[in-house]
Amino acid sequence: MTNSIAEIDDAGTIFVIGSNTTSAHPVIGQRMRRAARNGATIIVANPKEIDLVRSASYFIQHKPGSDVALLMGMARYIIENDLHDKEFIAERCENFEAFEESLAPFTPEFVEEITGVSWEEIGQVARIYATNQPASIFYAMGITQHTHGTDNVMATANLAMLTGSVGKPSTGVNPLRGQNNVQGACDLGGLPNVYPGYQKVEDPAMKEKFEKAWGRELSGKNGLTHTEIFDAIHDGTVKALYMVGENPALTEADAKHAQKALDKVDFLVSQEIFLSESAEYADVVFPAASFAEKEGTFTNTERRVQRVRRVIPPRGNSKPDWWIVTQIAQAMGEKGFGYETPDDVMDEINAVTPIYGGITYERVEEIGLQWPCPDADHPGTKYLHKGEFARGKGHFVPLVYKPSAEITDEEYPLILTTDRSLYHFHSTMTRRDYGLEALDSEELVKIHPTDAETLGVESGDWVEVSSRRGTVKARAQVTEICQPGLCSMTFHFFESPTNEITNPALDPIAKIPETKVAAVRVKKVS
Amino acid sequence: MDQFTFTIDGQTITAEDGMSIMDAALANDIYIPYLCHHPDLEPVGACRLCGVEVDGRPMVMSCMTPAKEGTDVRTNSPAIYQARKVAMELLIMDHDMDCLACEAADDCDLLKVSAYLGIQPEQLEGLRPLGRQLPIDDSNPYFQFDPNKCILCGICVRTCNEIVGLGALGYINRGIETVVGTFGDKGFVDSICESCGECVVRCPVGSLAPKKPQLAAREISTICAYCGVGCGIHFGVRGDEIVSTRADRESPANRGSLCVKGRYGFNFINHPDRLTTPLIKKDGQFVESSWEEAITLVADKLSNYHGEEFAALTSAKCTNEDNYVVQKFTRAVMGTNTIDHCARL
Amino acid sequence: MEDKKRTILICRGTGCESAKSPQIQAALEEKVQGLNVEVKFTGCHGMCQQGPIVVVEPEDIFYAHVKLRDVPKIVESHIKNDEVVERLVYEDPTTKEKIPTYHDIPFYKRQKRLVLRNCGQIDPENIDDALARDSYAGLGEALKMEPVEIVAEVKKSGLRGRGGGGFPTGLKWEFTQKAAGDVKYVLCNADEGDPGAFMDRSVLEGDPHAVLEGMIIAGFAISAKQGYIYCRAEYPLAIKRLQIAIEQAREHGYLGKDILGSGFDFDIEIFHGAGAFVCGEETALITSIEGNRGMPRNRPPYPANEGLYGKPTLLNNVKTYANIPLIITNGSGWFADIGTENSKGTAVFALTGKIANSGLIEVPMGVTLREIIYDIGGGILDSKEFKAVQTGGPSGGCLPESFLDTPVDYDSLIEAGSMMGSGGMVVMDEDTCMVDVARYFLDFTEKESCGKCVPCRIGTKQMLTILEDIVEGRGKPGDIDRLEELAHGIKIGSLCGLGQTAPNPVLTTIRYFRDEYEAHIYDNACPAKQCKEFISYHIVDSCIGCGLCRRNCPVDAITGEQKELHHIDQELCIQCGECYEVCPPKVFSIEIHTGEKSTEPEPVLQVVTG
Amino acid sequence: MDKALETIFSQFEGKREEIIPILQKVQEEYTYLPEHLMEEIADFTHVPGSDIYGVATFYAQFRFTPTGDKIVSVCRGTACHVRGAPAIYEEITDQLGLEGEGTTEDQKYTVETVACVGCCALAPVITINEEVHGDLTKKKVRKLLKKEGRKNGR
Repeated sequence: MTNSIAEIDDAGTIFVIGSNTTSAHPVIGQRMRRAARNGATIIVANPKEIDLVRSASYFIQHKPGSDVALLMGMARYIIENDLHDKEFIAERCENFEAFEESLAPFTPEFVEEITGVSWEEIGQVARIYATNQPASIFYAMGITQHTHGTDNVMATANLAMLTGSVGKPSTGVNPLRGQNNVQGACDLGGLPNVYPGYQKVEDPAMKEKFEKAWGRELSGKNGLTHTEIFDAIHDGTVKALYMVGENPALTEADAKHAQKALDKVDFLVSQEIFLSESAEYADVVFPAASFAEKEGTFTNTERRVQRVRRVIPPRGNSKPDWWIVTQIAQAMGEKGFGYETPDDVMDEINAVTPIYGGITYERVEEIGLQWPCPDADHPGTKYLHKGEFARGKGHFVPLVYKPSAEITDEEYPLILTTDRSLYHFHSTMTRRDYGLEALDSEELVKIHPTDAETLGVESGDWVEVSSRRGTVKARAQVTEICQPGLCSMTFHFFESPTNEITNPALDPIAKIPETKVAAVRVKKVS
Repeated sequence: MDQFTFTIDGQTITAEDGMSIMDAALANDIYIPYLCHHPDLEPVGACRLCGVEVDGRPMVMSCMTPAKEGTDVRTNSPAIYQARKVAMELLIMDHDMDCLACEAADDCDLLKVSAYLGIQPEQLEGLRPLGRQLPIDDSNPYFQFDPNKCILCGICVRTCNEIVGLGALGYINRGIETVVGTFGDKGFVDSICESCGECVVRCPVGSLAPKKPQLAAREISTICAYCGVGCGIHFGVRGDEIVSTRADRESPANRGSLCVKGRYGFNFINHPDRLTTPLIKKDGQFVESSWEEAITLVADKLSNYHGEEFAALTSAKCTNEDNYVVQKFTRAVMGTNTIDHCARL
Repeated sequence: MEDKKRTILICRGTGCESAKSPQIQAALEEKVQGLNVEVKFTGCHGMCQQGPIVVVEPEDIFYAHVKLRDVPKIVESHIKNDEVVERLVYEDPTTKEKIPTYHDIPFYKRQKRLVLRNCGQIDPENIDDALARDSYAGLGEALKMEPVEIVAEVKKSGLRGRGGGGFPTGLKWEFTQKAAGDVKYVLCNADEGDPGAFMDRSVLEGDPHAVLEGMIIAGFAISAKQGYIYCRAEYPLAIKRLQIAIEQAREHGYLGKDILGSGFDFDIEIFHGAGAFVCGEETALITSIEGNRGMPRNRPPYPANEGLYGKPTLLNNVKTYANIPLIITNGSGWFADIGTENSKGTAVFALTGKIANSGLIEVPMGVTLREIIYDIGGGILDSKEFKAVQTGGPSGGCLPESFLDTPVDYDSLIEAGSMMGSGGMVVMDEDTCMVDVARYFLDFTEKESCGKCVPCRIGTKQMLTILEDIVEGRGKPGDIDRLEELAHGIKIGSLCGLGQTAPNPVLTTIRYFRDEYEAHIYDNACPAKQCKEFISYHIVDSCIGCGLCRRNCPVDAITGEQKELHHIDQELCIQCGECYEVCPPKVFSIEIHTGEKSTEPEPVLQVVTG
Repeated sequence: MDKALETIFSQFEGKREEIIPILQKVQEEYTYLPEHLMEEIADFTHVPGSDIYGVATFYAQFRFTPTGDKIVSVCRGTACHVRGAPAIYEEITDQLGLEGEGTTEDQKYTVETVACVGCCALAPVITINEEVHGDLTKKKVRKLLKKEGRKNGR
């Protein structure tokens, strides 16, 4: 997030696109609803009528995969009606002219056609977003999990810069990060192209810096991404896979493909708290301590590094993940893995990661610190791009509309999209809580009444949902939450492994699979 | 913020602009009895217990009345005592007083106020018990709602509106028939209730109460491990087990709020399926092993792979320190940048 | 005399309409075709018991109980031949004297009709009729005044709120006028919920323009642009006539933009109450208009500063507004001359209960209860003994005979433990059980309590339960003290007027009729012979053995041969009173006894084991 | 959405203060407030369903089950009470075979009590579908119901 969670309270407009906030980020969802009660205007853009719509003043139910058209349409309306922040654009941004030119194809007719939303409605929300300041954008996987996910993100950034809604309190472009520490995993180099602190592996200077720090020669070549790893197993490049708490057999798009890879790889190690679907394939499984059984830090979606503490001793003989890897490294005769406590690890992080430079256990004892925090005296950063963008000038990106990789046809006439239940988080933990399981115990295929009627399906009926990649079975829930032509499933239930049918087609830049749009057919089964 | 002084029961106290008489009293450790007041919520002045005398004017609701410079506030007078006593006696006669079996017994505001007023059992003689036999809603796996213990302070209703912003709860009917309930008076799980438990936490009596006893021996603070909001949680521990949760009010991420997963979904930690010892697959079957054996095995095996042959998936569930170590291992030991995690899923 | 232009006025208040006055009007209209007669209908005359009422002018002849079949007679004899139809003229229920002319009827003679000035005189659905009697003249004058002058006039008049509380109206206007804010509202409380009261309904049905005019003047005085009338949905006729009046007032430029060329804009909407007595309380009424459960709010802030939608709001009762045009037209001095030192003007009462002349009356403040009950009301029905008079509805109290000479004004009634209220006055006779009356009122307030605050919600229920126990034979020593203690706690503790006054009926009945409570608790007796638990029916020697009671007894408790003395089996009798009702009046052989049942020790606490 | 409901909504903007008028119109149309319609009203006004339900259950006017063909409202005003309304109420429920307020099994009558219809001079009073009947005795009630019954084909 460019801005902080607390800034939601003072927002004039909260534009939520591609995020089912009250299910996936419930406490932020609460905060938005509370802001709405206190006068903020919520705009929801989502192909589904999510719960947050109840608190929203405006609801845009656009077609799945039409986000770029919607956002570019809004941008066009804003410029045509002279609602853009010309001063901000002139002083702080670049490439506006090229961007403006790229709006030409996004005529009202074209946008209406692609999004299925009237120009009048789009204009209405565009006007609110542009004028009812401060305005902030929130998005999540509904924006990113597309073959044009990067374009979607750029489109939100364009919109924010266009109205000067960035670099100020209660504005910004705020991706809501999914996992508790997905931010930290990215920050600390859990990515194939960057060292900790987003220092590029292909930058020789960085390579040199880390070679010096770690005392080893390093590869200067980007590694493979998540999805590419499984392809590389299939083509024989990758022979050994080390998994820390991941469950690709259930959560990877086109999960069958991943399962086969796990089966094929020479040597598979898993560190897990439960014997997950993926761990079943492993040669060695290490029992990991859960979050409540170890010390460390998490970094939340607002870049706040917070202290995690050992509440209870590890169950049985389980151990913290850092300890296990450290032991292996030591057994392999490596130096530089002499950590005795996570605090030791943090010391090293401080030394090599500028954005974490001043974040010590001592300083995050109470309420944490938001990076960038380069040194021990820096107070942390509430919101980014204040006064100047991190890269200097805000760069407008001209965009074109690209359809989703899979479109419906006679054989697969419906679009399947995925979402999350409030009561589950992925699968391994929540499915093993008696209460969460009681509150939500099975997959439900949400489908619009008109489609249900055509298919002769009623709520509670068993249906088969098939895509070009496979078939899953689940019960149907007939609901107007979905728009006609759209059905929706979660992916929490191994009994109905939704990701066996989702589309693994990738965004060319971010390499994110298009789990939000797959062409499917639904059939009632007895 | 401007400060000023006024007196409560003759004692001069300092207050800040915008404080109610009640806020100022509580901030100065002066107790005024109340049941419907909650510091997080808008005051409603419904329980009528916090009435005070201001400059001789009786029954001014201290929860709703701004403190004013130079005023003389009395928290007790015969008329006020009489009003409070009657209100309290009425509440007791309308309440299921099965205190020993009540979840809230250790922290019940009804008992607290009753003790403050010195209500004695013989005082209640002659009053008619009005207790109703309304069905208990135990549809939610984590908590139950017993309307027979409800005192209609409205804290739950206001919490669901003002804190959660949801409005799953409201008042149904009128007068003595009034009950707290969901749309159509259905069970909690059949309503839009999100089971976040914010109302349960704030219920001053045992009406909305967790199903499992929650008294902890000590508390330790940490961060929730579910989504990216990163809510601060105080876990209550008894022996080696987590028995309760409490939201961190100081945490900027959640400011005292939690969702259903964060508040209640910690039972996986003690689940019998937890892996407790290293496993090595032999002949297609997992066999328990010692740490030493497993570590040695993996170290040996991994020595055979280098560079492109190795890949690591780290975890967005693990700590920063875990992730740092895993990526360092991948890059420095295994000689490859092929490390990723589910950031994109 | 043939050419003499006559007007026939047919009352079409709710009471008379229920007795088919619209059909009578239609029949009259048909019959008088070609004659020099105008037939028109009016609102309520206030003597609904006598309805349908037909008045012929200019002779001022008052026909009562007119039936459809009487129409030809009236036309033939009165209109065509100048002969008053003796049979139909009003007959005094006490003296049985025939009184043909309207203004000689004692019921009206003693009254001073200001608020009710046009009720029964004008066609409420025709603004021209109202204009002919100077409606909107006050508005015309007010618009020439400065708003502060208007408020000063209202203040000087001494008018106090007619909703019951008696707060000085001028002061309320001044507060609202002075309150900061661009947007202000004028509200009219027409949620007349007091059981046994219909003053507001009659004014709204009979002279809606008076209320509108008062509201418009108020709007001008406090700089409001919008008014709302909160009228209970149980008054469909009042709502209909108000709606018509509003539309006609708009057409005539008394409502809407630039009223009478003054540049002042004001409009009025009707809000239909949905059936909650508590919405008569000002803050509850406001929350109700805002679309909420009608639960009162704590005051302060008062509506004058923070009312509807948080804006300064002036809220007055129907009758308060109806007084305003008169004050403006005739001056505050004229108004202040009427009534007593601290209660100016008139009081409107719905005089009902065990009274000979039920109806709507208006008297100058300060007349005594005795004058109202005996001189206007004609005394107690069926020559029974007077026992009590109840004013102020569920918030008021019951006053015994010793208070009959109390002057009717705000302060005297409060002093006596009752209150003016909005105008219900219910007369009770010897057959009324005062404990049951207290129980009745508590039953009402308990059902109408909004449930927000503890003392009112649970307190009314607790008191009601004790009262029910007393009237049903489960009273216990100490109950009276307990009731008094509860009553005081509830009075001081409750949030709004409903709870603060709910114990009044109990307190006054205990204060003035304590012996009746004691008789129930200690002697197993109901002195009024009303409470079933304490009475038994007996057949006395005068029985002629007609068998009527035997045949009507629902439980076959009566035995006896034809023409012989009958007998009631007390074991079987359920005290339904059917025998008492059917026994021919001249025989009158059924007696009711009370206090004869043996006192059984009551099991206070039962411990069940096993 | 229901056509009739759509017509009702078309007369409003969906503001909070319109809730009571909307509920009144809906009840006028459907004789009571079906649950699914209250949900629609909640969506229309952007007010939580529990709030709509709370408002509806607060006011005596609103019903949650369909009414009989005739609604008999017995006035429980003071004047009516002291002039025998309880006996009238008992007679009516007895005659219609009801335990108290409610609707007869054949759906012909709904009996309810009202606070005061404001016809105190005619006490005791009942209304049958808004038509006022005053000065009642038990006997008159029996006659009245017989007459209504004939009209009703009962």
